[in-house]
Amino acid sequence: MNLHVNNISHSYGKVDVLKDINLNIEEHQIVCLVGPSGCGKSTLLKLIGGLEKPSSGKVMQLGEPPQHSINPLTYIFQDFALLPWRSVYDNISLVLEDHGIAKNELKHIINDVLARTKLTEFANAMPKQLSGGMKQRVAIARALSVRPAVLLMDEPLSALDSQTSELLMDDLVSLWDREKFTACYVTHNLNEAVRLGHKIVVLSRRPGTIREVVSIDIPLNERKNHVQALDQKQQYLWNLMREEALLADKELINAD
Amino acid sequence: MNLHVNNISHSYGKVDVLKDINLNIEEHQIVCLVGPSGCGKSTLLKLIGGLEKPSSGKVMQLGEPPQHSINPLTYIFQDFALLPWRSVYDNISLVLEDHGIAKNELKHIINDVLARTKLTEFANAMPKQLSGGMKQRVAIARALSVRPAVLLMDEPLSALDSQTSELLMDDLVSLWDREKFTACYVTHNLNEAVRLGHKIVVLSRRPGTIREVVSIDIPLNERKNHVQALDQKQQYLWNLMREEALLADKELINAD
Amino acid sequence: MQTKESVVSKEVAFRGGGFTHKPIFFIGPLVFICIIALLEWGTSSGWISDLTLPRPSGVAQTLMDLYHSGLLFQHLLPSLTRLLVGATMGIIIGIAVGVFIGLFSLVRAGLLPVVAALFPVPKIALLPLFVIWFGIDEGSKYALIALGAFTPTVVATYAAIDNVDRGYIRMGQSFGLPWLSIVRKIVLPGALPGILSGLRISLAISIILLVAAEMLGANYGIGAYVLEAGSLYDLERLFAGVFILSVLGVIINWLVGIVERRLLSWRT
Amino acid sequence: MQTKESVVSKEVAFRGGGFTHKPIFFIGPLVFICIIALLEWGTSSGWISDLTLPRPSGVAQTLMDLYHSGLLFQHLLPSLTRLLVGATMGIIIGIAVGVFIGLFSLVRAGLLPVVAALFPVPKIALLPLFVIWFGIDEGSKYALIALGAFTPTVVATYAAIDNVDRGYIRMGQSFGLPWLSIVRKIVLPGALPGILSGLRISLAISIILLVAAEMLGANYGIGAYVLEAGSLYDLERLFAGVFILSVLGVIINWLVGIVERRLLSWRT
Amino acid sequence: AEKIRVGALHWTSHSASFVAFERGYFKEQGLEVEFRFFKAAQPMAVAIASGDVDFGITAISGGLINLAGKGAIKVIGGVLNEEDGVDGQMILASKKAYDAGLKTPGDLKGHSFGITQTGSSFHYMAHKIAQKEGFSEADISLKPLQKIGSIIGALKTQQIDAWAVVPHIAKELIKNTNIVLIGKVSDYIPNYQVTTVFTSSNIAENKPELVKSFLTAFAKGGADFNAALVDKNVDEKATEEMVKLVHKYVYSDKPYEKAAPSIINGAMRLNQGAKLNISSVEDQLNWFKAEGLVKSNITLDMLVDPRYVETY
Ligand SMILES: Nc1ncnc2c1ncn2[C@@H]1O[C@H](COP(=O)(O)OP(=O)(O)OP(=O)(O)O)[C@@H](O)[C@H]1O
Ligand SMILES: Nc1ncnc2c1ncn2[C@@H]1O[C@H](COP(=O)(O)OP(=O)(O)OP(=O)(O)O)[C@@H](O)[C@H]1O
Ligand SMILES: [Mg+2]
Ligand SMILES: [Mg+2]
Repeated sequence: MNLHVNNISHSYGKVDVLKDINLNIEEHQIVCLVGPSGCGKSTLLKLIGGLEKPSSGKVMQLGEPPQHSINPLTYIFQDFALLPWRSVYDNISLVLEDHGIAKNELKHIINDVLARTKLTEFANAMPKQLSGGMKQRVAIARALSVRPAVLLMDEPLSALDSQTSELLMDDLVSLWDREKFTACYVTHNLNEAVRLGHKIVVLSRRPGTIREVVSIDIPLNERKNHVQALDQKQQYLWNLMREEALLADKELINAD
Repeated sequence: MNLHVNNISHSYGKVDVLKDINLNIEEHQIVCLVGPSGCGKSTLLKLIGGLEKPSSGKVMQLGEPPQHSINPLTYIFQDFALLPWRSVYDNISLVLEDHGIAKNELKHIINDVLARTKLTEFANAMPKQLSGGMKQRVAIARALSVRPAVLLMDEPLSALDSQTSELLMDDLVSLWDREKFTACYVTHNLNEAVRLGHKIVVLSRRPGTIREVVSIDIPLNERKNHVQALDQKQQYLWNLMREEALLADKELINAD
Repeated sequence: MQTKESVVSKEVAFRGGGFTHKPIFFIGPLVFICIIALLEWGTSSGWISDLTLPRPSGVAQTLMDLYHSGLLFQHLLPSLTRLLVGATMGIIIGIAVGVFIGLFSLVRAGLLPVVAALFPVPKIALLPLFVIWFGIDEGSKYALIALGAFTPTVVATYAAIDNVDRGYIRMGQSFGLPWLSIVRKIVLPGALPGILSGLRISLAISIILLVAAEMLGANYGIGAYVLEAGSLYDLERLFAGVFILSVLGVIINWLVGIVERRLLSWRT
Repeated sequence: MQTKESVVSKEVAFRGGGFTHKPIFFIGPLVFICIIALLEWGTSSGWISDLTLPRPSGVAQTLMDLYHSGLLFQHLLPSLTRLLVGATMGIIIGIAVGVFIGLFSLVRAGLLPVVAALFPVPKIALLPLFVIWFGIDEGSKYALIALGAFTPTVVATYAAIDNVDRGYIRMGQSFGLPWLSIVRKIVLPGALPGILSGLRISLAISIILLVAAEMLGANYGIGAYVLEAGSLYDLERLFAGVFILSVLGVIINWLVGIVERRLLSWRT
Repeated sequence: AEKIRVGALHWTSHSASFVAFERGYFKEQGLEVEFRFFKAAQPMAVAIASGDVDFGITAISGGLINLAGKGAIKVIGGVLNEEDGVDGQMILASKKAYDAGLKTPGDLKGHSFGITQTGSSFHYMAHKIAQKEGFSEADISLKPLQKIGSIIGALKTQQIDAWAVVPHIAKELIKNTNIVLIGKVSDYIPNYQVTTVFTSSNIAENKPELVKSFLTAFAKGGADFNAALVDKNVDEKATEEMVKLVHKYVYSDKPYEKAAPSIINGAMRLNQGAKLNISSVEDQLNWFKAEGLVKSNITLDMLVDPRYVETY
């Protein structure tokens, strides 16, 4: 299943946030969205995931989502969004309970995703007992449990310290290696973008428009060995964005 | 003025946080502290700044702080710690008001630091109107206003998105180029550490001990041109820490 | 971009929204109007006995009469004075005690249990004592209202101080600010939002206690008016009085809102 | 490491600390003991007139007598029943209404002004009406206490729902959870802490209203006991009754604390 | 002139003070009187104890006796007395209870009876009725409702079965078809000393001259009132004048035409010369003690200062 963002513009009240966005998210690819803060990255992701209605334009699914997919478009949030009153196991079961899945089957699915994210021994831990990295791993496990066709990730690593996010990035790469998931990945970290993205979409300042789409052809699991090439891409992206980031940073936020 | 951390150990109740730390912070140098999360970096910085009393050992000032220094040991916090009910100008004046500085002199000092941090036009803005990067810039201006002998920075960039922190890192480098300040800089970001540190102190997991001190001799303003060398240092540091970071991340936090 | 014809293309379904509130302005007044119309119809048709509820138009008439006879202000003025003096005293002392409890461990350990024990004490039960302690004149009325406003103010104040971000205080200390400056410039302004929202409760309680206070030898005052109406079982006057108190409460709440917006404009 | 002799070496001065609280357990009881000792001395030496305050030992004696004569439970039982029934009714209805106000814009627009208008209405003023509406037996007592507990519960509940992290709700929606599941599994558990802390206030108010409720045709009950003592100007009994109410308040607060720790163990 | 504060209720039974004030009898005695009005009698006793008021008039209540027991106040004279031949307090029943068999006070057994508070005069009356009719007080279910208004509401809505009250209220109530008169209090408590005049112990002991002047003027006012409205041995014009005088203080919110009958109906004899039926007082005191409402160590001496008026 591909996703196609078809000429989308969006505004909140009088604030134009996105303008004329056209974008393809192809199967088995990770598309990274980068852009200065406030340019509408999160908004675009919400529009793609159906959490927000676009002011104009459409987001289309091309092709049927796989039969076994419980929730084709699945989010992973920056702040993990784990319910603090549910254990790791129950946080995952939360998103499966309403789909009429048999008890046994449910247990099987959960134990499977816990194993795949190396969380088995933490099944009964409460979120407050986990470090940030572990919490994000649970959020990833939860997202995997509904067998998504496309993962929508909104800065999933930015709340973690850089050592932990380094570890998780490796996890994501090896996960993609095994499962070849499709994803739209919002980040403000160009390093993450060049390490995880097959396609990197650079947005301009608000109202966000697509400035450039940069493709990286090096396979994900080989990127560690191409430091130099990635660094160049990153430098290129940074030069594209530098001016806008500076301006975005100096903007006064209207009190309203 | 040098600082000398003399055989410090510290514990909170029954939790041993730091053990036998000996460390020199020399004038005009930036010392970076890195280590897995929870290893006691912030605690060590608090001990150095006199905000916490060590369980054993001492922190010594060697030599008098410069005459004109209003607050020799000055902090810059991760969360900026700007009072939301005071404007940018008043946030700076806050830390000067109690030192019997004449009105005119005060105004002069504040306008001077605002100019040095390129904040002059934001003097009357309220913190909520500023982006994260601007807020941290105000915090830096405030720290500079008291003419510190040593800047103590606790992850000053980690709350910012990476584009903004990139910009601020450049600012810090050019600031050090001009003023050659002394600093102790806590970070969890190895990239920051190799770009800003003359000396990088690697701490072990809790109870934190010094594992290794890595020196980088490339002048700060030339580091951009030595990507390869820095990358090697960073890789070296990462290998030192990887195992510990992994363990620290998987640790269950005790509920108490 | 074009899609191959064989591929099924479907728009992504919307599943967000909800769980936020847009104000619907006309509904509130409408509900009041409906209730009043229903009561009017019920009481005039005899479907609601006049022992049960007064006729709204009768209440309105009573209010008009009160206004035209000048009695309204004769009742309102002493009540407002009592409210103002009593609540001000209670709130000022309450804030002072709350600040001390918030700042000093020793005071907290000593006074918090006393405040906790005072909280559930019904102030009406103490009425006879108040006469002995403060006399039958305004003194005992002020004292009763003040005591009522005192305990919630203390609790709100020390909780607000506890909630001041410790990061700000550490910042102040890291710049070597003297203790008093930290309290004046960081702790108190930081506690202000909590104190003000505690004020809403303190003032609501003050209004409620106004009636109890005016049980004690008051000839004028909305509370006395309501009590008299109650003891004469004059429902129209009773509801007129209750209406005035209710409006008073809404107005005071609104005033606190204005003060909040003024003093706390720095909040998001 | 060694320092050259010519260099001045000085320890970094400590400037942190303070603004936190360590519990000092013995102070609380000490303050109570001091107050009581002072009163005992003052009243027995005549320095405090026995019109002003009772002698603490007399109050203790009265409490002992109450206990030994079995009257304590004769008074306590009906009061506890009234409290239980009234507060339970008020709280349950209050939570229900609060949840509706929290979830539906229309209900909010319609009912919030009504609740805001009800809040400052002094419940004692309505006593005569309650007699007519609910009779002089237990009905009117339950109703009065229920009404008193109702309004603060509503306010606490809808505020708690408003404060549920919208991120959790968005998460639920992003997984396509049905509306009812989001309410049941996300909104309500998330609002629980706020609802429970609102309960503390509702229950304190219930205790206060117990006295008002027992003004009406109650022969037994702590409130009736206190009122009788007041009208007889029997300070020892008055303070004995107030003491019981105060202890009741502290116990209820403590019970809510236990429930909180149980249900909200997931909080830090 | 000496300034004194006199506590009063807007009730006909306080007319002696009003007359003495309006007709200048207090002035004659060198007293400058300021009235302090109360909504209920009980706080008046407390106000005298606290020194806010110098003289007051109220029924003998548990609160009054306890305050006297603490040495704060003293009864110095009588005011209102149940007397044969004059309408006294009346016993009322709700129609519902009446129809169900409550025809006389003797049928009160098993019925509810409204009182303001435990230890109020209403409570005492209920007890005396039960005593005389030969059943236990516990057989009447007393309903403390705090306020006269609440009792009236409860009686009107048939929620209590019976009540006893002063004539002017009783006469108003029996106009209502669902309230019935079933007896008189004076049949059960002959020469009941209903209300008394009292002052603080301090004044009673240290300012006998002041007490004497007050009582002289007060008695003179009472005599005028009795002559005009109880004995009715003055001309119509004088009666009307008296009613108008009283109307300034009682039912002042009603027009004169409506108020006059209530005032006339409510007139009960005020004790001549403020004399005090000490045996009735003693009976009441003993009852309070027996009920455990007041401390058992309170004696009649602590309650009454008999030096100032004739007692019987
Ligand atoms: N619900 C909303 N109502 C009104 N304005 C909104 C809303 N959500 C976002 N905005 C505004 O839309 C703009 C884009 O927001 P968005 O969160 O999409 O930016 P972003 O690119 O994700 O920024 P960041 O990097 O800070 O996460 C911002 O100016 C924001 O203030
Ligand atoms: N005031 C305190 N009381 C008790 N324990 C504390 C206190 N402050 C810190 N700790 C504990 O001491 C340990 C070290 O804390 P510290 O904040 O110094 O770590 P850190 O290295 O700065 O970690 P991070 O990278 O997460 O900021 C942690 O286990 C923490 O829980
Ligand atoms: Mg975003
Ligand atoms: Mg830290």
